[in-house]
Amino acid sequence: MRVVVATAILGLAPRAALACSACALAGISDNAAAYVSMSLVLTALPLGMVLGVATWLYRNIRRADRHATGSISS
Amino acid sequence: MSAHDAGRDPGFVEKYLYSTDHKTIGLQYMLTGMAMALIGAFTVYVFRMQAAYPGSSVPLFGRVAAADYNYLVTMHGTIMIFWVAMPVLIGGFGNYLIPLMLGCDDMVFPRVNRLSYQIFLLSSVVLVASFFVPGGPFGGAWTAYPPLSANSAYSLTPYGSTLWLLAVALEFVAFLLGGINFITTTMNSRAPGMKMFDIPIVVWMIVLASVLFMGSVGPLVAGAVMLLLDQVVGTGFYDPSRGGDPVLWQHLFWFFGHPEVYVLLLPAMGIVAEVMTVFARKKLFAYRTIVYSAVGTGIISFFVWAHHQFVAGIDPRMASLFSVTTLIISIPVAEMFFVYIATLYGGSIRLTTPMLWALAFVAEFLLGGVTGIFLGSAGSDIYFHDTYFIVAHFHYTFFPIAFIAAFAGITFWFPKMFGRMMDETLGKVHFWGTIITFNVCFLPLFVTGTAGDHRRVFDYSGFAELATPQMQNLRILATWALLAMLAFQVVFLVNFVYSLFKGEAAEANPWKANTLEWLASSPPPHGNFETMPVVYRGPYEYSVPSRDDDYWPQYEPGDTADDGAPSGPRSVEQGA
Amino acid sequence: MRAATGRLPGPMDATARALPAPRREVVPTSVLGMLLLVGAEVMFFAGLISAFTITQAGARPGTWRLPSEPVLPAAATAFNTTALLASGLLLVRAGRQYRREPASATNTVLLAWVLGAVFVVLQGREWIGLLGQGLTIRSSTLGSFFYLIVGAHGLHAAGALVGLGVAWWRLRQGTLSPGFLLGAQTFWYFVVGVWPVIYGRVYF
Amino acid sequence: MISWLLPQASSFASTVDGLVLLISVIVGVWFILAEAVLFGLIVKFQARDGVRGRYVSGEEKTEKRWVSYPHYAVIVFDIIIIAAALRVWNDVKVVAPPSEEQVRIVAQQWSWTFVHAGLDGRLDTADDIRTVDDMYVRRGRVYTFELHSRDVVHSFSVPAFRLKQDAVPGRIIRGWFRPTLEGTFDIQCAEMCGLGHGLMPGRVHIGSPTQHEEWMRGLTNPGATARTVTPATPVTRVAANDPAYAHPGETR
Repeated sequence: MRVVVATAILGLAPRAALACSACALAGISDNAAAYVSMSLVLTALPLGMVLGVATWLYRNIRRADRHATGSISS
Repeated sequence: MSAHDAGRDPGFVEKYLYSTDHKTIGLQYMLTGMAMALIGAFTVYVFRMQAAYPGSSVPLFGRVAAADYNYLVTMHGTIMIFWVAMPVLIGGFGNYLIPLMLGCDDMVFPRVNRLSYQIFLLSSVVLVASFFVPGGPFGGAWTAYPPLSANSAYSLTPYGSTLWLLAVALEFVAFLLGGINFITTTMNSRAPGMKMFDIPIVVWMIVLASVLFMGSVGPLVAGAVMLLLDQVVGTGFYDPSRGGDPVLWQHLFWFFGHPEVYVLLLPAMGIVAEVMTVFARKKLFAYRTIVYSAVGTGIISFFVWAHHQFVAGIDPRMASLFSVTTLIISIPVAEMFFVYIATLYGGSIRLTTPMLWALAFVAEFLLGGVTGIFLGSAGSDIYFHDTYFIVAHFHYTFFPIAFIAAFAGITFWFPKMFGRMMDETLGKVHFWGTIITFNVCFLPLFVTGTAGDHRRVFDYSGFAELATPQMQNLRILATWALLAMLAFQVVFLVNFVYSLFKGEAAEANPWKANTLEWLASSPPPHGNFETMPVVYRGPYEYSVPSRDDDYWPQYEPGDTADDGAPSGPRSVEQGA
Repeated sequence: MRAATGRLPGPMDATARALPAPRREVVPTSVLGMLLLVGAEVMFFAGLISAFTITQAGARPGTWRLPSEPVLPAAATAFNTTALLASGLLLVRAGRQYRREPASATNTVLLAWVLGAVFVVLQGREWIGLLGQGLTIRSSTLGSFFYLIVGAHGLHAAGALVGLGVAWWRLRQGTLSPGFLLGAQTFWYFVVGVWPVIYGRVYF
Repeated sequence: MISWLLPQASSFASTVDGLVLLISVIVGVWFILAEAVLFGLIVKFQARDGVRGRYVSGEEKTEKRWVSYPHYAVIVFDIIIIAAALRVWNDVKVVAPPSEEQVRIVAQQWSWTFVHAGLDGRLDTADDIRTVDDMYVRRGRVYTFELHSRDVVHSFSVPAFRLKQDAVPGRIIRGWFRPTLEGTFDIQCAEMCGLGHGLMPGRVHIGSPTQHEEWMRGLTNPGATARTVTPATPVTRVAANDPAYAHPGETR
């Protein structure tokens, strides 16, 4: 319940954020938005790339394994 | 032995200094790391003496000035993380073990591998050189927050900070090249028959650590280049008066800095898994769960970095979010430790020196892990941030990682590396001496940290709350324990050198272990195996009921499980 | 049984160096190695771009670009960009030709190299012009970021051109290994692919 | 637990301490349990002649539950800790009570300058009182502070308040506290800020309403304001302590 309330406060009352350095200077809310969006990009990018390479590898490894067993049975 | 090398004896330089052999490179990494550890140990000796006896002359160093203290703590952190933990765990064990455990002759890019070590060596030289430049070495903490690190008018170390940054950047390049090799080799050079889930856990862990490293290091290198330009060219990337943003560096640094913790933790966990299964004569409990937990840890580790910045002036709403992700990462890590403890159940445990180290890793890291909860919770981090509580916390994680797990690995693979056994008595003296003094050293720091003792402080006399005799006694206790701990490392060095020349000769598989490196002779020749091994089963088939031996090497022909249809050990498991 | 004969002949076996170990290449080694390097490089540029975006958003009025400084020549650079993209497309074509008949790719690789070189040279000329107009690496935050990001990309392009040039030379000599070409291609695609992002972010 | 070692001098000190206590209890129990199981297993399953290890793969559901149940428990306790931690964070750093007094804190290498609002309660007026390294506050009032830095990153830390906030050059960072205990407490710089980092102590003096008023008046009169022009004490101490400071850049 407290989490819900806390989240609600955080979401609904951003102006109450006091120790928020990023909000303190005039016109700097762009800066906060840039921080958040760039954090998302930086976090998602490596995970996406790793996922891509991992999927590619996984497919090839499976194909290699299947190929290997197939050639034996033949 | 590859074709062009056959029948030719390489000279000393080619064999030891300019080799492309993964084993030589691994040992080079490990020995360089151990040499750097001596410098790291000397720095901690000096600044702990100053903390315990402020103002007195430290033997072998002299009086410690404020600038000395700052560079000593900075260098201690930098060296121990980047020049000891990284080369020993990743460069050393990674290079040495991966091709052997996969059953191939070498890395896929041997020359890139050699280049990796050469760059690493260069970075070490640059770092050591920074001790001798005018102004002294960099003293702005291993996190190097600008503007302090960006402007020599603030740091007063015009050359030291540049050399420090250069050394760190070079070091990253070295491990980047190494990581490419590790991952590619593991994917493309496995012995025939070795499927993804037949790979020993330690190889999995080093590969996952390399993936984490390569995914996170880019932004820090970008930030380091910007910082370097600020220092050398005079740009204003981090200078607020010229439109720069000092907090930016903190983001770029910790975006790498937190995954880095897991880059080091995972290989250590892998080493411990190998040692534990061998000396408990047990199959690793829930192999796949460990791999999946490690992957999960890696993924979540990209979402937690800002917990280092709760009080650094970031948006407090963002801090709440990172507090949640930080606590979530405790879930996969706790899972791994539960699995390790469960592995002991029903075992036949032999408390050899490597096993003692491996068990001590689990026991000690647990305390480091649970104290992390205090720091990941944003509410309590307000108080604990930058106190000795944090120092004690991360020494309870990093000391097990960089030293306890490394000692487990070195004592375990020493027979393979050098063909001789290490002395058990000296090993146990070293173990107990180190573990007891380690705890006596860092438990008091939890107390002083909780009482408000903040980090990197050269002299407490100005702080009425911290300059009390009780606090000073705790500091003195920690310092004496540290001195004793350092003294016990001499036992290890003596054991290492003695065993290298006079130890009992080791057979190929002295521990009766399953993985492929024990098939090669001790030490393995260039090219590793006389006949290339073929893999028939997973790496942890210990105490299989249907067999006389309580181990069943991966390379030993036998009931081969065909695809999909479990046979041999797997049918036993279903019957149980 | 299965395992003993389980070696999968990789596509590169014909020309790869003689390997005593039975290796199972599930993917071409050079491509995987290069992809991992490229992944780290992408993160490097992502770090630079994110630093650029954050600093631009946070800069107080007047500190980002000084009024005395020139506006970045986005239109002129569009031509350079086209040359680079065309070079990338040509290299795709070269790869296809190489798979059919190696020797037939020689001229396409050369053309791709020339277009890449045109890009690097034109970027260099652009720098000289901007420096003359007062935009230097120290003059403003924009200048610092411009020279850093575009310079870092230029260095990568120059390095990739060396690799591509070696590939072309070896192709002409008939000593090119498919692995080398694949590696050089992968890196060049990265250089080409990251540029539109930089161009879109930095120049506008 | 912290209160055994350090007084609770602000309104949120007990909140932070309560959170620390809660976490200590939860992780303490976990830690002791885990160590007990670990050592229990080590002792119980020592190698004995003729007794072989058991073959347990850990892949079966019935085996896995020995790991899964504690694991679910970890998740539950994580949620409890997260809820408590966010509540405290919210109270201290996100939402502030209405401001009653103001103070500006300026950090620099290596001293603190405090600009008190003075008798009129507003900053940037003629009766502002500037002090170096000593902050004077009144018990029971809600103070909002503005944190500035002149050069590098510093961190304003008052352990007795359980308050810590970095000062970042180029930014103004705001926060609040309400002193609840009279006395003098330490102010630390908790972020590495260069040569004199360890020599940057300040003090916060919390007085009763009458004491505080006396301070204010005493500091406002001409004799006392001279204090603002004395050089920051830590700098002189650093200079005395360290030859490198006197000649920056010179080889030691």
